[in-house]
Amino acid sequence: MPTVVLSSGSGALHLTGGVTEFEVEATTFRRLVLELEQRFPGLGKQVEEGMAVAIDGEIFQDAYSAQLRPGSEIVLIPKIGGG
Amino acid sequence: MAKQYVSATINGEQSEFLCETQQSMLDVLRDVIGLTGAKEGCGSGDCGACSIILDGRLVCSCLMLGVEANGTTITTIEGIAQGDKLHPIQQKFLEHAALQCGFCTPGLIVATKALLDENPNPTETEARYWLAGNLCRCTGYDKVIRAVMDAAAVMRGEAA
Amino acid sequence: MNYIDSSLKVVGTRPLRPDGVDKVTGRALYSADTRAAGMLWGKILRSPHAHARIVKIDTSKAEAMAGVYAVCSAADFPDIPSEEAFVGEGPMNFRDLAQNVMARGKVLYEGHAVAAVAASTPAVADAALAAIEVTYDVLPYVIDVEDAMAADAPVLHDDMFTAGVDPKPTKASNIAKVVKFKKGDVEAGFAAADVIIEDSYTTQPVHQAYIEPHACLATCAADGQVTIHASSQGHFMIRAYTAKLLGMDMSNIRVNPAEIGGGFGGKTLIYIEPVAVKLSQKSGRPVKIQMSREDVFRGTGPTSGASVTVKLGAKKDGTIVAAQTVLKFQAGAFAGSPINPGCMCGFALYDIENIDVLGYDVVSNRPKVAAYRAPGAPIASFAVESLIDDLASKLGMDPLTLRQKNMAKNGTKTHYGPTHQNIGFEQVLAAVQTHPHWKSALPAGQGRGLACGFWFNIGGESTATVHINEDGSVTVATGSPDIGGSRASMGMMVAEVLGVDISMVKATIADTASIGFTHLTGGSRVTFATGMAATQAAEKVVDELKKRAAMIWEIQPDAVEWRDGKAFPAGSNAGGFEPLDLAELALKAARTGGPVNAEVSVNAQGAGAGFGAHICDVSVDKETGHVKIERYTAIQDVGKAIHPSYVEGQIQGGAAQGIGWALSEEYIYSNKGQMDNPGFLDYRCPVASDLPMIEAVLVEVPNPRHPFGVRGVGEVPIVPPMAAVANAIKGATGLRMPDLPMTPPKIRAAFDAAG
Amino acid sequence: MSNLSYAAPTSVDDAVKLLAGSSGLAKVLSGGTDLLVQMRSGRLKPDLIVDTKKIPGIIGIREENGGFVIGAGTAGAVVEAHAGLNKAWPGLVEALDLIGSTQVQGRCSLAGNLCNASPAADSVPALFAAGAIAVVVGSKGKREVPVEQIPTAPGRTSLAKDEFILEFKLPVRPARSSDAYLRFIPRTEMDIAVVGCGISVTLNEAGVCTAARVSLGAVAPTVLLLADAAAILVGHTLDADTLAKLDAAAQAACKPINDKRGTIEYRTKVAGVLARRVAAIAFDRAAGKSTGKAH
Repeated sequence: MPTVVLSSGSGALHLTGGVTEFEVEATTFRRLVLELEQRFPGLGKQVEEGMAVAIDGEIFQDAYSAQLRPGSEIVLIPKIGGG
Repeated sequence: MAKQYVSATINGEQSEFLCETQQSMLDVLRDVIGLTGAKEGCGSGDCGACSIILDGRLVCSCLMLGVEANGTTITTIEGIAQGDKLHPIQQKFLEHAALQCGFCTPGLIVATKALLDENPNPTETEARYWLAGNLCRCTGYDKVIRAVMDAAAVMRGEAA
Repeated sequence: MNYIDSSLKVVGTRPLRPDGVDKVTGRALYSADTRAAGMLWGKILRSPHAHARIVKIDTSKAEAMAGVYAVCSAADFPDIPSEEAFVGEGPMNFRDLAQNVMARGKVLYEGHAVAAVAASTPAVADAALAAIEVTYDVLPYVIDVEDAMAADAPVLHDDMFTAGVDPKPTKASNIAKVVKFKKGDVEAGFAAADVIIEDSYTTQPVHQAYIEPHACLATCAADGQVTIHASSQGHFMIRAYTAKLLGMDMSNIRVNPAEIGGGFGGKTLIYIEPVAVKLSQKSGRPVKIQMSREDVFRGTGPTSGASVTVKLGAKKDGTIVAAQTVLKFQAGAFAGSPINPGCMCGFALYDIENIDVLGYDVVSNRPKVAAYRAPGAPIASFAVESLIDDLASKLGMDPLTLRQKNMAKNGTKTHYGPTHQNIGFEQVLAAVQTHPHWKSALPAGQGRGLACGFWFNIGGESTATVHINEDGSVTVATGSPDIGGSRASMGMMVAEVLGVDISMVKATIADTASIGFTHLTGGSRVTFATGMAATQAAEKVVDELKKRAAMIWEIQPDAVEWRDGKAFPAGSNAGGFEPLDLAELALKAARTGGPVNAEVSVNAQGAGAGFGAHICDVSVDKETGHVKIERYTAIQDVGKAIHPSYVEGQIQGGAAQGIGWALSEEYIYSNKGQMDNPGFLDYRCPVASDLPMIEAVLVEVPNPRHPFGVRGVGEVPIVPPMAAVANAIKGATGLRMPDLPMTPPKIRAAFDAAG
Repeated sequence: MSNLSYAAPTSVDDAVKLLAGSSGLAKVLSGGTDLLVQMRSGRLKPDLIVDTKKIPGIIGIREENGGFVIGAGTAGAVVEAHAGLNKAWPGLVEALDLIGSTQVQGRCSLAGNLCNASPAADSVPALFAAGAIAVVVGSKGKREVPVEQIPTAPGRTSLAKDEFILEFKLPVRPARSSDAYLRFIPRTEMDIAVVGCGISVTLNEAGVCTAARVSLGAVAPTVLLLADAAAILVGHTLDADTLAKLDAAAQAACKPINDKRGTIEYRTKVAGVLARRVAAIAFDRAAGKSTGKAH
């Protein structure tokens, strides 16, 4: 199962009751979002609309197409722009 | 206030136009004559984007009234190339990638033309001080100065 | 397909840019360079007050003036509800954007737009603005970030309650948000440290200071369809925001991308377009709005100023075991400073076990901040890289060695979560070590500084089309405005894939009605993301060309090979046909199935992070405090340089802007809360004589997620300069200058204080 | 709406009549590099602009009775290119070379720089140090006025409404005389002086100063001519003691303000620094030891 880490600076810790790391059964990002929403209401929506995700160190602004592997490190972080 | 009649030689052609007294030469070039190569970056003589050559001298067209142009000879960026043949300065700016956004480029090229007309063999320091009135925010001036020095060498017949 | 290890013929060379001749002859059309028949001149009235309630706006006298065709104020625009979105280059609330474009109820900074007119000439428009009577109830104001955080500070928004604190506050404040990042146990880390060092820093807001002021020309037709000609970092952004702010359908707005005269992040927002459209709707005439330089300084940009503290703990051997920072960022009048990336970037360069970061997003009576190259990172890195230099002194270590000992590598887990992959920081520092500048003896009286920087880089949505024209020449169109030579890099990638000379390929920018959605030119994403779309479109074209050749030869498409711009039979079994080039295939295109084109849209992911290191030598005039940059070298991992000249140019330009940030650029306020230096005379960008040549060294550690290995390059180079210059000043004088800009009066005062 | 009139008279009489007859605000235009900025910003709303550049003699440089006469409207760049002035008055030339950009120097004039009456004008301390005389013309005829009597306050001059400057006279230069000008700015170019200093000296054969004029800009409401500081130089070579006294005298004369360009403390200190540096350059030049540019 991939491990999901909620970045301490994600601004979403209130949705998980402060839990920052958990395992989620999912092989696609879309499934992951649904699982997150079910487990922590509001988190799935926040991930979809306001957060980026780093999968094994690579940052995705939108990760629907990303495949998750068992043992993948999935970090939910604030979105990033640029100049 | 009636508009003022002005007659000047602009890029080798006799031009006649009417302008309001308070219009700057930059306003006249851009809005009356339609030569939009000179740019307004500040309107106060601090950026050089509106540079033109007036009777052989480099000036900011934003610091000159249109009516003052009467009887003068003016070169703008549009008058630097010979037809479709680029001036060596223009060619070197391209070759050295001395422009990124390109907005300050017309002013820099006109200023460089005035520099090399007066001093065909400037040192890097002389070129930097001469061009200090032309702000460029993209390039850090490195490639601009290289283009200027290379163009000078070409114009002196020293390089390809 | 991946070309990273292929032998390349076009990519990596330095051809002339396709838009170059227009730009050196003055023909290129920027936003203010177009006009329309019957055009009116729009002008915007701006608040003289830093903070005031708008009691009344009386436009009757202006409306009655001859030559005035329309007047508008907030009452003419929809009252947009609060709606958070991450659009453009950062978090955005559409209500804030609307109120920034036209003040509603209150003005929140000097320069805030309150009304606008459209008139027959600029002079009439000026007179009309002067005839608008605005009654203000002037309120107390606050400019500085620390002052704005004080309990008794004047509050800008009475519905702003600090987010990110538990429990949710009940009292409104200027602190929009608190963010925290933690890794490990920072207390334990400091307890285990042999050396602890701490300092406080301030930075001032600096403006992107693109030389082209914002301008646009809006035309509203009788059927409600709107055309906007404007320069920006994203014409789709203009369309989306204008539609939102005016309550229009996007399909009724078409935005033509003018050439853009610089942006650096500052043109990722709108300021004037909805106003021009509204004036055009009301007058029935095309309306052009051109900002003055003063308007640009007072009403747009800049990036945040900040107050920062940093604390580091290290072992005697130089291992940094604990790092802590508090960052207070000015957001300007509306929430949304780049506090998140600020919190993430400073320590992202180092492998540190215990990290604690606390950030504040704080509003005050200044213009709303906009993105500026690597938003937030330069502020954090100025503080962190200054303190690391002091730590090296304290440990008696070489500053490069200390950084190498602690540098982030592949597999380093960052304090914000992800683990670094495919990064090239190690290679960058190795390049510093072997560079002649670093190895050279320091001339007498000079100081040398080293500092490093990091930026994530981004990908995102891009569209590109590749057309094989009837004569076999090639056109590539994208939705990305060309801010610094991207037409050249798009054309080069397409030429490489097609196997043709770059002279055969011309790149253009298509308007919002003519190509698929494309996100902003910003965050150094165009060569990466739009380049990916262009590469894939070219590959689709190659596939199609092979099919056409197969049809002509009556063989299977997989029996056709494409190389050097020609179709060949793949081996002798395929048949003995003469190769067909692009011109021959184009000539037969009608008979083989019609025009050969491809359009590809991507949402590119996996933008590789960038790292850079800058070396700076300075001399300091101890009597006047004047600093001269004697030598400057900027080394950066760029992944793969498509057109090295323009990659170098990004690095040189970013370094120059950073030097300005370090030494001379700042917003100066009067005692009335008004900006005292809204022009290039006293807002001091570096001029040509202030700088030496800036040597850009390209390190190429390919990004495996891009077909050519590209990483974004435009953000990183503004991150290191402030600390590089500060560290060089320290080397030359022994003085640590913690407050930007490091102006001559500050340096002279520091000398005097040091005795 | 603006009702701005423009005239380019071709004689002094016509220009004076236009100025005298104007019912509103009349401004003399020579280079325009200050005037146009002030008009654009709305700080100045003239009703009449009298462009003096067509008046015979107002542009150009001539030698007269061993001294130089510079037309009031002569562009800075023309002065900078004049070999004779470079030799006799290098400080004045370098002061003009520091005004704004190359572009601005293509237009700006000594008269404009003086009559704009900014305490920070670069050419003005050099003109004061040179002891230049302004030839003022007006309805009552011609009068010769020492330049230090022209500016009276920021933006104000002693000229009457119908007066303008036709030309400047620079005195005959005794042997072993020279001058220098330095200003301090945060960048290397394009800034307004934080402090400016002009010094003109004459030395005897032993290198002892026999005459001096010292002037400071941007440290008081008008450019200052420092009699005390000049007196310190006269009778001395530039030894350490004299330099220290000069530094102190320059600092003592300062009555600056805090503004966006500098603080009181900083301006005062730098005034002393510049006075020492400028004196050293002027002495070297007067002694024939150096002819190069000071910046």
